[in-house]
Amino acid sequence: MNNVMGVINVNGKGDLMEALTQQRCIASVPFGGKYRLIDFILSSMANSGLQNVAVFTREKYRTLMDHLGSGKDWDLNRKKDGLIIMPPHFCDDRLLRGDLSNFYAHRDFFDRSKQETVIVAAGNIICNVNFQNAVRFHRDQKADITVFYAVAETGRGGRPRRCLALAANGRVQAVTEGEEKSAGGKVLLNIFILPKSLLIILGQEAAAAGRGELLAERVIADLHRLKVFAYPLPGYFAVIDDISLYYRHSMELLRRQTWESLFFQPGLIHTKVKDEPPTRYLVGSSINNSLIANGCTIAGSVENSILFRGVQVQRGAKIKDSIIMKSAIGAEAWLERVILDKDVRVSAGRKVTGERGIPLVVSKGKNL
Amino acid sequence: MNNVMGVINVNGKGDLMEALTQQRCIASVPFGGKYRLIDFILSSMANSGLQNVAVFTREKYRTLMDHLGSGKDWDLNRKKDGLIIMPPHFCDDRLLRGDLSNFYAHRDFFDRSKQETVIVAAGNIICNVNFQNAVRFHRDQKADITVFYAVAETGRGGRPRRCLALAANGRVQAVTEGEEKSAGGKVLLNIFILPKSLLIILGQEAAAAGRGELLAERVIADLHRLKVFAYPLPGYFAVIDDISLYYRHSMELLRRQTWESLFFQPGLIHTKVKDEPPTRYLVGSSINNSLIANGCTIAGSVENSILFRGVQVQRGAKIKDSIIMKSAIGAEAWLERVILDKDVRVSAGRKVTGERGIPLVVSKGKNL
Amino acid sequence: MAIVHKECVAMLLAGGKGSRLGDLTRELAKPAVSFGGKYRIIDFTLSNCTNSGIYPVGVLTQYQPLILNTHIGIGAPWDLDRKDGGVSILPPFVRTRGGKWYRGTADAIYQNLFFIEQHNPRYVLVLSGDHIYKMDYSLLIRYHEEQEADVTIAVVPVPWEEASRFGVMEVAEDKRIVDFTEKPEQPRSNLASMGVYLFNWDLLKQFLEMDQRDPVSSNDFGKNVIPLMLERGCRMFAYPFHGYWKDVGTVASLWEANMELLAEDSKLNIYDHDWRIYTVNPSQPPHYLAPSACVEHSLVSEGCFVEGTVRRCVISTGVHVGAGSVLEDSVIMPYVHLGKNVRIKRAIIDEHTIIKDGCRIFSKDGGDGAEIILVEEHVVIGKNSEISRQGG
Amino acid sequence: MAIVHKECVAMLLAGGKGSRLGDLTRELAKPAVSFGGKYRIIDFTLSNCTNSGIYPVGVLTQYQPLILNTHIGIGAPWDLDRKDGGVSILPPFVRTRGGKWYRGTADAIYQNLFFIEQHNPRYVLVLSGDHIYKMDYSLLIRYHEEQEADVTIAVVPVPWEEASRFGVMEVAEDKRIVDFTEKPEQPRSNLASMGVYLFNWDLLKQFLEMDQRDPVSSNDFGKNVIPLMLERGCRMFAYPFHGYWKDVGTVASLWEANMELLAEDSKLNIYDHDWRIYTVNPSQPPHYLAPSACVEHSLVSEGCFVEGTVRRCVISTGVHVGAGSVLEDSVIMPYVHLGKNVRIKRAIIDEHTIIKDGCRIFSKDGGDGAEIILVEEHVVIGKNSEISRQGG
Repeated sequence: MNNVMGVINVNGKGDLMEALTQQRCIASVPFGGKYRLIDFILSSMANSGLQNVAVFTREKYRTLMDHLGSGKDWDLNRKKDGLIIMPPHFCDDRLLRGDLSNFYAHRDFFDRSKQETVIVAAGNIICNVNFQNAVRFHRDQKADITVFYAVAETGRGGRPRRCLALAANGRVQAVTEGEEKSAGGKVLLNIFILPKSLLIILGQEAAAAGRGELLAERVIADLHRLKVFAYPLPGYFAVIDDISLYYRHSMELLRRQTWESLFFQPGLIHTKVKDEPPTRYLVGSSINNSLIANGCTIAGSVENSILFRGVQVQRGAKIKDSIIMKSAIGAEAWLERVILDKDVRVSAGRKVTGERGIPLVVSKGKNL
Repeated sequence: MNNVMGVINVNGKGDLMEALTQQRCIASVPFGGKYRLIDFILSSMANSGLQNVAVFTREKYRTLMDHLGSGKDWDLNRKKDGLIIMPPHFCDDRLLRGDLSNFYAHRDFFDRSKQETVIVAAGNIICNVNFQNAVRFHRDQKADITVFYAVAETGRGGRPRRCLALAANGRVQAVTEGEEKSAGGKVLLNIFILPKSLLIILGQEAAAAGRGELLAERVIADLHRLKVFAYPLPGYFAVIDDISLYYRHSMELLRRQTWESLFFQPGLIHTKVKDEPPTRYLVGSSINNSLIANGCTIAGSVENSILFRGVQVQRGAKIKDSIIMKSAIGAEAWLERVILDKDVRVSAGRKVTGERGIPLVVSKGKNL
Repeated sequence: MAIVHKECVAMLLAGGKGSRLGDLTRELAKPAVSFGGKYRIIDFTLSNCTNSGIYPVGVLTQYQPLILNTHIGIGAPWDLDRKDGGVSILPPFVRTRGGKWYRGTADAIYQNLFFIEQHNPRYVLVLSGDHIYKMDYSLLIRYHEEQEADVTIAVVPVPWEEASRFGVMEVAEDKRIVDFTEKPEQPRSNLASMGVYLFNWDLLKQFLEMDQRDPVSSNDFGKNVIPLMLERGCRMFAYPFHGYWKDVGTVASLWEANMELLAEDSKLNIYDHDWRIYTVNPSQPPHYLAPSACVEHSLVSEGCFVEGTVRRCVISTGVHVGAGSVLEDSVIMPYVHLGKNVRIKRAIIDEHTIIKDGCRIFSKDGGDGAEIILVEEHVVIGKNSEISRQGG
Repeated sequence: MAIVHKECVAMLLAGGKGSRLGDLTRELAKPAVSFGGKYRIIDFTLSNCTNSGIYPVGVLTQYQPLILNTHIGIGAPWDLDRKDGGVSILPPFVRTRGGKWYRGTADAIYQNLFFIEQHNPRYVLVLSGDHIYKMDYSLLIRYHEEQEADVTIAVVPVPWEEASRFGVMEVAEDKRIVDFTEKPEQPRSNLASMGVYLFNWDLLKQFLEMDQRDPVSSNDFGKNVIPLMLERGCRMFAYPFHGYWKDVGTVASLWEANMELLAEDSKLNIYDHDWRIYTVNPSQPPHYLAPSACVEHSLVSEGCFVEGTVRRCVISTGVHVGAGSVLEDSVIMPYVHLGKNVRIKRAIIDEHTIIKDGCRIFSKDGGDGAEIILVEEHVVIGKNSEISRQGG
């Protein structure tokens, strides 16, 4: 994989994430008890042996910079290549509209990089993939572009997605708007393999035409000009676009098979190191079907929930069907179907519940 | 110095630096053969024992991010605190106009930091200072703000500067526009020591009034409301605002006493590590009164010049009174009073000269 | 928060075999033994150094050092990866006239004179990597300066019946040390040395050289150097320490120290954000407690998967507890895999061991005084085995 | 550019005393000796590893390892600070049944079996930290695979008169090794072993165990293990290397290797950006050549201040050359301070030495065959001293 580089594209569509993206871009939204969304695709790239990964950002990326640091936690603090964050060159709306022209604006970076193949991926995809087989497929097929797709599970809940029609050899014949819930549908994901030279040409075209265009749109429009092949994303996947998907896919982590595969196979998911001690369960605590990170102290009861690092749950408090980031929950409080962002304080005896299927989101630093 | 943090303020006034700030902010302009301007103030802070330094940037800061990395080269890759780069929150012109409101926009960072005193400095000051005595002076005087000044040398060449009138105890009584060349004039520098709480209050006032205001302006306006003291900057100093000052102060590095003090005393100036071998002088080379970094190969003659890392000088080429960043100079070429940015190629036999006192600046990547 | 004392070099003795820990230290040195769900014993001393602002730290290794070397690296987890020398591993080495192993604690320091000299410090702080405690060494240094001492030894009161296991001091009203006896049969004081010594470097150097010239010396601080200094009239003071301190030198005390973390008001607070205990963090996900899990009064670290019942246990990183298993009053070291219907009571199960379905591990008498059973690392205990021992 | 071979573990032998280097290695191991103005000898081998994509690297130390330990750290300068183990320093250590120093090169590897085992590699690459060369080990591995070899030894042709200093091989047409003799009195080939061995790990392990059981073996690769493998019919191939390779085992050859860097068409190109030589970079400014300076046909590193004349010299980091001084055909090691009117010809001046005004250091006969004079490190040579020696 020495000849492959990675590009993670963090676009600004975080508005549907409500309070969670008030202060941060979507790629740095906390997920899964200790991670941020970007950790999954970044760890996949690093574990696949990519040694040159660029993260293209638009705005609200200070938490992302802080999270990624020198790339050390992903073993990407390399002297040659490594992890690099690409903020926008200037405050220019035209550049920001499409990713292609943004890549083109940073063409000096691509020129400097020695790798000839690029994996371009969005920053909000939850997966754990080794890209080696896909790159081999891409080369064997002599494809111009290889796109990834995921096979929708039955009854996974609906949302219109782009679906692929494939020829027997895997070449993409058509892209249609489909329903994710139609089982077996091949859902197009924002992960692409293509030659660096092609990426630059597409970027140049977009920039020359003044088009604020996305790579995905270009691929769909060029299905007949380019040889586009499709490769199935192995293992668990989720795309986090809005708060209800965020909640649903978080809850899926509480299935044993999701936990065992997503976090361990084919590689470990890395994240920024915090130095939290193990979680302490006090006398009288009661927990089941939950995912609990280090650094919590729990005296109450927790059910079907995810607790991030450093949550305090006082005696008698009850937490159910909720996602709690580093917060303090007072005695006898009752939380059901809520998402608490960091540094929330819930006073003793307080009861907060969301609607069925629609969690209540409490923004960072609030006192309830 | 555990209770002191540093703020380096990189403002966008780089337009007077011509080609050198086309692609980079002023703080990342190369200087002194292997450094960038920011290295001097940043090394001074790190060598003084500051462990928490924030660099506030506005635009064109990708080279700066690349240069600073994790802060490792300044021993500032710390788990607690360390070096942090603060890009602008949003593309908002109002915020960008003054530094005070920009600091205020990042008040969460100041709140999180445990230090109570801040040293705020501009990113374009060449100096090598240990701040410990100044902080002691600031505390002993119970000053609200301590500003730094430098005593102008006789005949150092003119440019209007703000000059201070001081009481016997060092308190600032008035600030006037003066001439730097009037020897003994106390020139106000953009380096301030003040309590963090005061910085936040001044920021809040500026933000509330919608003023795009600079800290320096506020200090001058508030001389009677606040106890402002002044402290002399020890050792060599230079403020690089435009290309002629850049050239003049570069040439000052060729004085033995400047070289011996600026780079070594009181601490070493750190910069991003490059892995260049020692410079090789071939048979027939002739060099005098020059500052030469590692990684050069020199067969020609060099006089009164500064060569950055990786310059190639072919046989018969002559370089005089010039500053050459990583470039290749062809055989028998003749350069006099020029500044070459990186990756310039000068073809064999080419003659390029600037006017007396006004160097010719050649921008990055050009072929001559 | 501490002042940066660059004038002080810390020398951390981490060469101990810890033979009383039995199988726990067959493959690693005592300071490398796992503790508290995710730490190694030496993490406490290293974290004390960084939290006190003390560096450089020289770590003296000798016995099975690979795990320790890999663990410490250049000290990044403890923020000790400093440009001007944060942490240095100091193994024994060969010089022109041949190689010498470290004979005693004082000899280990003596053989690294040149390491200390290159930092030219005012003080040398000698530490041991074998103890669990949180201590701000910068306060010790301030005390030492106030007393104008030549040597300051940190002391802690221990139960009288245990005093004979330690170096014991008699002190005057002003805390000046009057007498020091290493492991006395009839202790005349219960003030035990914590193995934390602060020396004025120029003085220590003279005494180390004197000690080397003595052919019958065993080159040990407690047995030789400290008594010699006392005899020669050095100003030696005791620094009383009142926090939690534990010498985890036996299986029982290691178990006990782990259990002491479980209390809500544990004397050893590892949750203090102003005095963090640092260690190498593995990339493990949050732990998962299944619907059938029951966890109470326990510590559980990341990467664990629990379907069974856990009471009063320390469950370290990456442990798997199968359905129907019941663990009580035990310490499960990292990456242990417990199958279904396993019962464990009052035991330490060491790293990477696999215990298959239906095994039972417990002391025969079962009571609170029962001996702690130790199952060694990297072994596989077959289905339905029983490991038990008559209680002590 | 190389492929990442995680299936290969490199073991770098860096324990050598290098006694033929005399005073240069009194305080440090031979691989730590300065070279080329800013490097240490071991930098070349470590840079080869990272440039070939080979890690983990185990560095076996024994003799005066502190400088080497500090220099290598966790390998960051060579980009070998990898999460899954980039570089590990492996000193001799004490185990349950006592401590053992490394007896020979093979014994050093044998004592670290468990380190290699934990990476479970297909190949083990044994390297020496004593040589100056640039080599892509990934090509060696590819050659080894193509030949379906058990063992591949890199070889270089040496002048016949020097062959008896090396391990010498006779090879068949297909490069299969027919005979190997360590330091033969009457060499029958001039193909010398470069000290670069690639072994299939499972095979090497067997032979190391066999070698340990032999009570008369000196546990050395060249003397014992390689001949034994040959005897037992292993498929052993020579890998001919055609680049620059130098064993800098003597003062004369160390001087020579430095001088060979000066030529415009030097065979050892340290300016190749695709094969950089990495080292620890000190924070020194560009060097300053004063108006009175005259520098020609020389290498000058950062932090130097030159007022005098320098011809055919390697001037290392931080050297000061006073006015009126003339240096010719010499190697000046880091941080040497030369006063005014000093004359030096055909000498090596070791680190941190101070040579005061008016000193003269030269060989009596002065000619090109004159012996190289070595002035040791950290000494002060008083004003107007003369150090000379009758030429050889």
